[in-house]
Amino acid sequence: MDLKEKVSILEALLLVSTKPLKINQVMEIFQDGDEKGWEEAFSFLEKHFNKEHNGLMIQRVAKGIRLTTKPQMEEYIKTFYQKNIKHNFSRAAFEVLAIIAYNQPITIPEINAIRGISSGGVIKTLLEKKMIKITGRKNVVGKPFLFSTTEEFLIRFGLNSLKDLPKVEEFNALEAE
Amino acid sequence: MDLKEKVSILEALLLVSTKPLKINQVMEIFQDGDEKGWEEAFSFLEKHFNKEHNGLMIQRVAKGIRLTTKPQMEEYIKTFYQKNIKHNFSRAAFEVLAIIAYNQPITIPEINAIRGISSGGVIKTLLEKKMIKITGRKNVVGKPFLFSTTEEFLIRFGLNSLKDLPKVEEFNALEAE
Amino acid sequence: MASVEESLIFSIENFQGPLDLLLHLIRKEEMDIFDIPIIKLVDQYESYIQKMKDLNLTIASEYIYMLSILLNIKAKILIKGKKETKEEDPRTPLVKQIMEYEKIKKLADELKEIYTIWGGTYSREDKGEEILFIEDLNIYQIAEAFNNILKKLKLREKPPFISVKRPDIKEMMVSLLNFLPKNKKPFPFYDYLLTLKSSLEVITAFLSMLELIRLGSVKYLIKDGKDEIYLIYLKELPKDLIFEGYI
Repeated sequence: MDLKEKVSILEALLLVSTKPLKINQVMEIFQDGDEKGWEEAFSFLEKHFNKEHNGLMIQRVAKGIRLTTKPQMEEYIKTFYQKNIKHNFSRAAFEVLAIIAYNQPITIPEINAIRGISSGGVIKTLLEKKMIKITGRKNVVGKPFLFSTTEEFLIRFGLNSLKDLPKVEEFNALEAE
Repeated sequence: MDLKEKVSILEALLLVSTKPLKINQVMEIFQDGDEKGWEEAFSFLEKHFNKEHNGLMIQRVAKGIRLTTKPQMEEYIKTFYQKNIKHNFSRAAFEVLAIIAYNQPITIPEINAIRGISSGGVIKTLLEKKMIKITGRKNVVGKPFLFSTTEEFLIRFGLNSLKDLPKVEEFNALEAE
Repeated sequence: MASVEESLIFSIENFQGPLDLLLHLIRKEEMDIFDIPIIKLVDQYESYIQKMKDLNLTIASEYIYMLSILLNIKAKILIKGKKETKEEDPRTPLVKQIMEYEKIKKLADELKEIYTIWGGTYSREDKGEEILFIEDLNIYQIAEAFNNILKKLKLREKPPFISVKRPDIKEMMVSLLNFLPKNKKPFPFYDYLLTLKSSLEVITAFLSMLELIRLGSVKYLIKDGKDEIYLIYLKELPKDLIFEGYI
């Protein structure tokens, strides 16, 4: 395995792995005992990346290296995430929306019981997106709020009424067809 | 913002983004209306990566761009993670996927008719692997679900759009008889 | 002999249905697809089905159905004889179907090849929360998401034609209380939910829990940051229990 090949392997592993890559880790996997060669590839890659790229960099950390974005890029990345979340759904938000759609009106403790984890933050997002609304309080301890889907939810998902929601049984039936 | 700066931002976003990056997404963040400039930066980055790196590449998939490892790196990545991270689809799964890809949207009874055998189990796997999704119902008796391929399908198969699917050989001989 | 049988089982199990088997026979015997010797094809198909029966293999109903179609075509051909008619060749619909299937088979092979190359390219692994793009979402994904949650809970909705009795809160309270360890160790409420069969039952269980808390029969605690609910058994239900405000 020559230097060029070692460099290629390292950059591929650096891309997929979020944890720092260590020389002894790489050596153990490829079993070629060529510590000097790998060290050379590490250095080459470090220089090459830092010379050829302005948005990315190779960083030496705790006896390993990792591929990361340059600090100056932080702000752009933050904006990118915020925009993405604002216009789209996180998986958690989508799950909660599904639970509310099929079990409305429903309280947050009940949603939490079904999901097995807390859903408070997600509820806030869904309220902001106007996909759900508060429709009352449940007559139990603590009088928790009841949530239902909105008119906008129906419009966004092309339904005339909640009766048009696909039946859950139809999904189980798919396996039998 | 000059080309160099645009390129830097793009490569940083490419590293952190889990889905293909689209020009309109980037344009929305920077609001500079410079579509031509961003397209130029996309192309520059594509050439640059493919020239300067042997383990990494820029792919144009699902109408966006994605920073990935090269196909030749698969073996090394597998060795590194010491397990197969790629999903193995069965022959039946590829058949059903081909039928859906070339005839979408299509119902299960129609798929079964082409294959001459039921495909329910395979459909379930393809849904779970997010290769296909339900996109509506057909207006016939029983209102069966219509299935189409997903963006995830395009990404996993390295296709920019459905137009890039291998061309269908036409069998006109029968009609000519 | 065993090895011949084994290889036969292997090849039969590899067929993706009757069309695949027919295609295999046509290609193996180098038959002309535009002028299939139907009698020979039917004989060969039948002998395959017979072998499957001899080996006690489960034969999918589709194979038997195809056999009836083949026998039907064979009968029509025999009646018609060699005389020229203007009627459609009885083989044509089947031939079209086989050719359509062959086309799909080729495309499936091509897709597999593409996947072999591109399915093995990776970008940085997903570390944050997955974002679903709104353009990709429709009402069926909502239904699917809810179905997956139910499946995760190992819940199965009863078929709609069986009338489902609304779960009774009082019964559920007794059952939940019996489920809790009497040694006052915190018990995850979620584990109790896993024993239930429908979302209606889950919701009833939740109400039962609240009622048990109100009556002082159980105490709840939520572990730091985890938001999982744990229940602790305190005492049996009062005998003169009166329910209010439910259902």
